[in-house]
Amino acid sequence: MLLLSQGLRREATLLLQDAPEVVVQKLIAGRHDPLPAAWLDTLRRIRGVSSARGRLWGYYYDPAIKANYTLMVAPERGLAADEIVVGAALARIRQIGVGDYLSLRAADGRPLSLHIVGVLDSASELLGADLLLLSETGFRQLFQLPPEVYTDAVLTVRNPREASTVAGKIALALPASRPILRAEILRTYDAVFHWREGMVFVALGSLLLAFLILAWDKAAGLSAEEKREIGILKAIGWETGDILRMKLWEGTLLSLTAFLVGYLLAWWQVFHGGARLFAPVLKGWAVLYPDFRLTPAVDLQQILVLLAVTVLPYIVATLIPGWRAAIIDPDAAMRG
Amino acid sequence: MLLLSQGLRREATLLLQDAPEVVVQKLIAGRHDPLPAAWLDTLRRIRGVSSARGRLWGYYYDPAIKANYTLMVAPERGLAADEIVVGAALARIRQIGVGDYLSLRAADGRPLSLHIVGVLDSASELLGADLLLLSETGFRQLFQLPPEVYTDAVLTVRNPREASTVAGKIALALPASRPILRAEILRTYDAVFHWREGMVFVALGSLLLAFLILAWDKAAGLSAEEKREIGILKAIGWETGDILRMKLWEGTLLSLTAFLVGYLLAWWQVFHGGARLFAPVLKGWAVLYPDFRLTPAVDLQQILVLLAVTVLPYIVATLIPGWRAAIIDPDAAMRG
Amino acid sequence: MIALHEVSKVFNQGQPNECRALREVSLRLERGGITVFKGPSGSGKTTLLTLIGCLARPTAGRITLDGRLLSNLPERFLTEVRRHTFGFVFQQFNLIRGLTVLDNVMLPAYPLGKPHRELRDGARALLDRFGLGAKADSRVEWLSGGEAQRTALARALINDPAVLIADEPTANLDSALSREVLALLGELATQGRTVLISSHDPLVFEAVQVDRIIELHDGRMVGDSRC
Amino acid sequence: MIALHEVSKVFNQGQPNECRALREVSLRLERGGITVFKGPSGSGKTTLLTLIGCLARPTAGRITLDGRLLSNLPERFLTEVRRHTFGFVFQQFNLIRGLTVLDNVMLPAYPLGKPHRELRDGARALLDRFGLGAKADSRVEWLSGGEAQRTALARALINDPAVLIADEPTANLDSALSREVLALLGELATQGRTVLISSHDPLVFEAVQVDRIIELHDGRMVGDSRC
Ligand SMILES: Nc1ncnc2c1ncn2[C@@H]1O[C@H](COP(=O)(O)OP(=O)(O)OP(=O)(O)O)[C@@H](O)[C@H]1O
Ligand SMILES: Nc1ncnc2c1ncn2[C@@H]1O[C@H](COP(=O)(O)OP(=O)(O)OP(=O)(O)O)[C@@H](O)[C@H]1O
Ligand SMILES: [Mg+2]
Ligand SMILES: [Mg+2]
Repeated sequence: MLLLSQGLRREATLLLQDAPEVVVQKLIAGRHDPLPAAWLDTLRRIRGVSSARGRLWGYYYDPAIKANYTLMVAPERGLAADEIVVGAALARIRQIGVGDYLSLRAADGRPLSLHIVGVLDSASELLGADLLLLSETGFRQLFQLPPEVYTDAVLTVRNPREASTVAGKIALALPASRPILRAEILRTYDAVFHWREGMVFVALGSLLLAFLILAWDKAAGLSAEEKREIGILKAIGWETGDILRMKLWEGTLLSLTAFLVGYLLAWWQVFHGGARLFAPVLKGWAVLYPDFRLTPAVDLQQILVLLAVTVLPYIVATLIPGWRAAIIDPDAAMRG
Repeated sequence: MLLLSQGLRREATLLLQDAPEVVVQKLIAGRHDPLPAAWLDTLRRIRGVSSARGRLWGYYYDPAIKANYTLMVAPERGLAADEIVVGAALARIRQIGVGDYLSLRAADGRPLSLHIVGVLDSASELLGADLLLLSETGFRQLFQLPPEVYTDAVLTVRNPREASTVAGKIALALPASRPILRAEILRTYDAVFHWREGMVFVALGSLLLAFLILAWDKAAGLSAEEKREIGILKAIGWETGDILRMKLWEGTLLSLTAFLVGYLLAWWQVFHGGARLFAPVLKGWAVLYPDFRLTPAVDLQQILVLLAVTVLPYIVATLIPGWRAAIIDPDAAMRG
Repeated sequence: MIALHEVSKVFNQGQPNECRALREVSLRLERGGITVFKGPSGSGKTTLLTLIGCLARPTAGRITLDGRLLSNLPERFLTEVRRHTFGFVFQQFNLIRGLTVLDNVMLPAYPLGKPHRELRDGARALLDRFGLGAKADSRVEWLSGGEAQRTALARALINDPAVLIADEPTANLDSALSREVLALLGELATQGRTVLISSHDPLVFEAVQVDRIIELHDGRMVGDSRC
Repeated sequence: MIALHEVSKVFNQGQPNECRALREVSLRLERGGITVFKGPSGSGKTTLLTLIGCLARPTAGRITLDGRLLSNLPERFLTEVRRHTFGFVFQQFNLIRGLTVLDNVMLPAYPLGKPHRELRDGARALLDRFGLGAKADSRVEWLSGGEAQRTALARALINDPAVLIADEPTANLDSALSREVLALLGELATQGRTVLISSHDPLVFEAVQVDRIIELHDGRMVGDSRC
């Protein structure tokens, strides 16, 4: 769970860095709807907007591997109508590479054969793994999208600090639109990719909370027995420092072991078990966008962060009461 | 958290009872899109389908109370174009009743004045609270929806057991469609209402897990001191039953207190604090569909269920090791 | 009344640190009178008393109480016997920390469901008798060694047991208090109760109240003299 | 060497259950020799020994060690003094459960960082001396009363302290073992170490090795005789 979330969070932050200042979606009955090209002109005419560009992106469900691809039109790559660039994980799972053809089923049921002209860097991040870049023509062909609509529009704003004013003007000019500011993008997970992270985040939060409660409980409940032991140790000449050192070792050993076991389990679970444990829960949106098999990505920094949030508090939690007990009079501790 | 989820879960179950056997949505680029009326004919022609009906429903964001209404067309109520029926909570918060007018802003920006001809039963459930029923004409006017599209289609199937076969046929006949079986509806939270519950469910699961870990830890870690005490009690003539009775009282008192405190906190939190604690997390989709203030609904059954899932395991968790310790030889326990 | 037939107790049987604490001890203890078990440290006095008091089961041999075989009675009945027949004073006292002296003394009587006031008065009377009246509401971890020992004695007597088993009941008491305790035990014995004590205190096994002295050595009975 | 000046100890001061365990005790203890504290149960022997051993601080009065005032030294220095000057045998032994006899004996020496092998050999030698060689690897909760007491003695001696403080070190020992322990203590005293013991055992304070007997009663010093 932690692993999963950790990866996705990093993605989101990266994503945000080069996110556009304002994204405009069209809503119909509260739902995201293709945005007519005419809107782009309306948007460009709004004072403060320096440019407006329509974007095309969506999801394609591949029954062969029971997974969803994220499709994006990448005009800057200058792809021909039947050319595509695929993510590393996608290439690996479908066992295809540059030069091969990938056959997708268009929205009218006809097969569409696409020529792979590139594979995205394998070091590219989790979310890039299931990416499929294609040309605008290809996208419209695949999804039978009329030429005058876009998925959404991205605006650049002359003065970034006026973005929210601009958003207000847009909402006024186009009542059916929903302008999303860059700051809101991270919170609207639906905006560019899955909103999966939100869920993971809550779960992560609960787990962390639970973990803290556990550590606190362990710590606060320094039993009478332990207190007595500390008193005895002090009485036979141990220093507060010696006792703390012992507790530290104890705590470190215990939590490191627990951490390693947990990490390995999680790793196995997420990457090899395909998150089978959480499957029933994930099913909810798996029907919409079936989950992708995540690529194993063990990186040192992530481990360090995980260590910091799990092992450290535990150690501190064991130390504090030990210290509290160690500084009291040996006599009091022994009798208490 | 528990409270929130508990309410929503019940809703979902109720909802499922009279859910249609198959719901068909149109997907475009992996996203829900209005469904053309022509599809209904196609659907009706599929063997095994006994009827197909287009549904219209969606969300309306009311800036006045910063909340989302769920709008549904209810043909069976025979409402006129400017007549609506509203949920109890909605009526209370907007301080309107039968005979009043509710003014909504249509998708083209013009205000639309609607006459309230009914208020849904206040005893109706959480999800009904933000409901707004209206006529088809009203709906199309409000959202500027062309007359030949629907939100989705509901089918009745001649033989419910063949629903999945029918779904297969639909996918074949309409490649851009997504048929959803009744069994899948609970899992696709997005289908009829919010998918919020999924999230809550995961969080609830984590919390429950954490709670179990805690209880288990408390239980397994029956300290040496406690074991010794039980041994002494046995040695001075207490029966296993006496010891268990004492432990039971102890456990019951402890967990009941914890439960009451927790419940009151949760109640206050969800209903009066407007779930402020979870606000940052909920924000994610609050931008899409801002959260509705939940109506305080303290019902006995819910409390009992909550009691069962929290207090009972705790008590059992304290009893088992106590029992294990109580049945061993007093001598062994006293020395160990 | 209590009879031991070739009773042995082996700890950690089969392991390298196996310890034969008792070796084929046979013994008949009559109703009434004070019997003292003496012997060097580690000779098995405590072990023998725990076996008699139904706190542990022998590895081999039979123990009968009034003709009833105890050694293979189910745990439920043993509790029954412990509660109604025996009062036990442990060598390390085994008071329950965190409770007051009074609560500790009343503890064995709680499951019997006597009226609380009556119980408390009984306990206070016992404590007064041992000179602990002033300490009744202190927590037991604050007691001095001798005070704890007397508290343990009072606890063993609260249920008015037919057999009092006291493991070195005077180890932490000064001579004056030891004599007082012995006098009290003698009184109990004359009331028909059976008193079994272990001791290495000459003051105890030279006391006039003592009826019988059994000597243990290395788990074996090596002496049995009546005074 | 150790001097007490009008030392008092009051427990639970100001509360209804206030207990004056020591009242203005003044005392000079010279280096070397065996000093026995005697007195009835609850007279304050243990309290006095804990104060001398720096395990607790007096409520009033001053305690000096070799002229250095101990009573208001910060905790850090007290630990230092405890470690290097005193060896303590507790009335209730205070062994650490779950560890073996050997580990318990070696415990006070761990923070000194001596080589482990040397330490273990020293501990084994001490245990052998007390007749506990066979029990070295048993867990302490399995020990008989006398065995535990001897283990506590061995633990107090492992760091070869200048002052040995033993609270009723023979309470759970039979006469033969008591005499042995006394002989050992006498040996230590002749080596120039100071031995302070509390006892109510006539065998102890009538022993030839004892140099001085101090009598306590109700927290007051009531007698001080040199033999
Ligand atoms: N649970 C146990 N596991 C292993 N050995 C044990 C256990 N209990 C007692 N022993 C051993 O059995 C022997 C007899 O113990 P016991 O306590 O009966 O001696 P004792 O006669 O009471 O001695 P003391 O006078 O020192 O109290 C001792 O050597 C002790 O170490
Ligand atoms: N922490 C404490 N809180 C309250 N009272 C205490 C505390 N410690 C000791 N006392 C009391 O102080 C008095 C003296 O206790 P101390 O242990 O010094 O007696 P002692 O002379 O060692 O007696 P004994 O021979 O029975 O061991 C006792 O009445 C005891 O109850
Ligand atoms: Mg014994
Ligand atoms: Mg004492």
